[in-house]
Amino acid sequence: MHEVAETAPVARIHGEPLAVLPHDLYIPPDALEIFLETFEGPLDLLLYLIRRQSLDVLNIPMAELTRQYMGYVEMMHASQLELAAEYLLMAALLIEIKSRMLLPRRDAAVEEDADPRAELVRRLLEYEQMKLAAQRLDELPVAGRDFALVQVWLEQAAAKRLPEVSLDDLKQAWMGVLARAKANRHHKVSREELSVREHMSRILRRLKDEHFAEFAALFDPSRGVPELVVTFLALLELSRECLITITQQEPFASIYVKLRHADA
Amino acid sequence: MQTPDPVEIKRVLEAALLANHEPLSLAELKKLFDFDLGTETLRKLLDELRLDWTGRGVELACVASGWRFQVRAEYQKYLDRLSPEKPPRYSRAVLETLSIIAYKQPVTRGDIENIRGVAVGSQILKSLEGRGWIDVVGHRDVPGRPELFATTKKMLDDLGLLSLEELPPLEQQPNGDLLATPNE
Amino acid sequence: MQTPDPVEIKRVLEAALLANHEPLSLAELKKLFDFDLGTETLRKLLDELRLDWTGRGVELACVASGWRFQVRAEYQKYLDRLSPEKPPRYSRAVLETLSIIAYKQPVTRGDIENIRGVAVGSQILKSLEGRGWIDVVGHRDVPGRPELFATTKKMLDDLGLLSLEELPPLEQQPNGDLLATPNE
Repeated sequence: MHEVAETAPVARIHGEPLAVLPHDLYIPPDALEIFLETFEGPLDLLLYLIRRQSLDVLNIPMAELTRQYMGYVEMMHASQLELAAEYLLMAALLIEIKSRMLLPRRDAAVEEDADPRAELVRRLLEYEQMKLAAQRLDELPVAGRDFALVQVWLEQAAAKRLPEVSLDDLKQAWMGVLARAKANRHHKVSREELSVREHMSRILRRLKDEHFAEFAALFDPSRGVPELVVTFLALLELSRECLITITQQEPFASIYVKLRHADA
Repeated sequence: MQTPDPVEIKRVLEAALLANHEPLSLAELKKLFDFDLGTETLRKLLDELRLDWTGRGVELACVASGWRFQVRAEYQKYLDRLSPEKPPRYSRAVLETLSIIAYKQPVTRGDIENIRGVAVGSQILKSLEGRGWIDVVGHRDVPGRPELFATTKKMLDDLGLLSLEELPPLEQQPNGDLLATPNE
Repeated sequence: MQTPDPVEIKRVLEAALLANHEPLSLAELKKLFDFDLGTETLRKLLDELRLDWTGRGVELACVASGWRFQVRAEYQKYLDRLSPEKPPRYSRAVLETLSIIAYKQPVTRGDIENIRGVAVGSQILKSLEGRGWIDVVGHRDVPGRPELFATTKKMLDDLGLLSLEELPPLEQQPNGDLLATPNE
């Protein structure tokens, strides 16, 4: 899709080459996705178009704005970006306003109130105000991030009362870890994986005491099939991570599991 | 401590505030003493204590839920060398949601979506709730009885603010063509 | 801080020690500065700082693993009047370490450091071990034979869980729309 040579058309819409980019659209096609991801929605995109060209928010040239907006929407469509319904809804609204402005006005007296752009302008200004407020808010120093809090050692209280940890604390901490590790995109911890991890620890604990165990003895059939499967997966994972060795002297002989380092 | 000696009271206040991560309210600080320390005296002593600490790496600050010691921003850069990891910044989606709740509270999710012009993922609200920065303060009496969100004292504390009035004032993008701000 | 001014160095030391609950070693304290602070100078400044704090509710103490500020025993009785409703909290470092062990067990200290991107103080692992929440379940068969940590039954008990499966699952993109992702 993005394999566009220097001389090729700038984009293709429904397979047809698009020779001319929408007016004032200086975005290289490869950067389009990144560019569009920087917008928080149609209002944000409209504000960008208006502010970049110093258009008057209170007297928006609807034809021009609609044309530019539609240019972006078509580009998104052409690049098969997932186009949120909000963008299409806004396109419909812009076209509606534009067409209403083309209609002859019968009553000059209500002209002020009847400006079809009024509601859009109100929304744009309100959103812009909140967008700026969010930027100011982000500039405020945050406790724990931009400045540390003070907590000196308190002997008895620390011994008397241990810190409490909630499940949510644990989850938030883990999410913080992932965010920093930038592994968030692909990282999943499912229930199945957790129960495998739990069994891995259980088997290691047991082998630590007994040094080795018979393969079959690590399974507890009374706890049902899922438990057997999870135990088996845990053994495979332990073996893959080189934590245990699984040995069998000859076919059909007993299989033994022992800790990897017990060899030493 | 039969005869309340102001110097000794300040020592106790200082020790208590240094030992606590969370801000301590005036009511909590009074509990430190087995005699009745008047609010006026307490305020006066806290102000003195704040002055005692000027010009140091740590300052005594007054935030929404009370008083706390915190590292002065200029000294944080040294401390960052010890633990370089920092909590991540919030995305624009989260920040915009937070500011709409902060400035327009109480608001429903629908109100937020109207202003932002896009859907608001429940993840966003959950993460702000999980942090203790917003909570549900009621329900709007319309069909579906949607939850009304507001910001908490903890949010003000974490941003080092005394009240909502200390939030950055709302502004409109400067624009030469704009002679008047039509709304609000 | 090109020209190391002893007063300013002491301010930085004081701020760092006040902001850290756990003791800081001389090696850690040196990391606060971008110039080489000699051990002798550091010791001298810490001794001065200790003297500066005599006669107050909090004292600078030298314990096995380093230096820390602590509430003087005589002031404990005042603070005890406060403590009941304020349980202490683990630091982010401890919580993150615990969550990594919980979700990725069995893991070595090296694994935890790789995931967190910073060194994990042995204090952290000791405090979790001391509480009986984690233990060593084996050693990885690589040079150095590092210990493998896992969470214990006691940790599940204390958190009111029957098994690890009851931990909050993170099946969807955990941070999809929260952090650093511009759009929902």
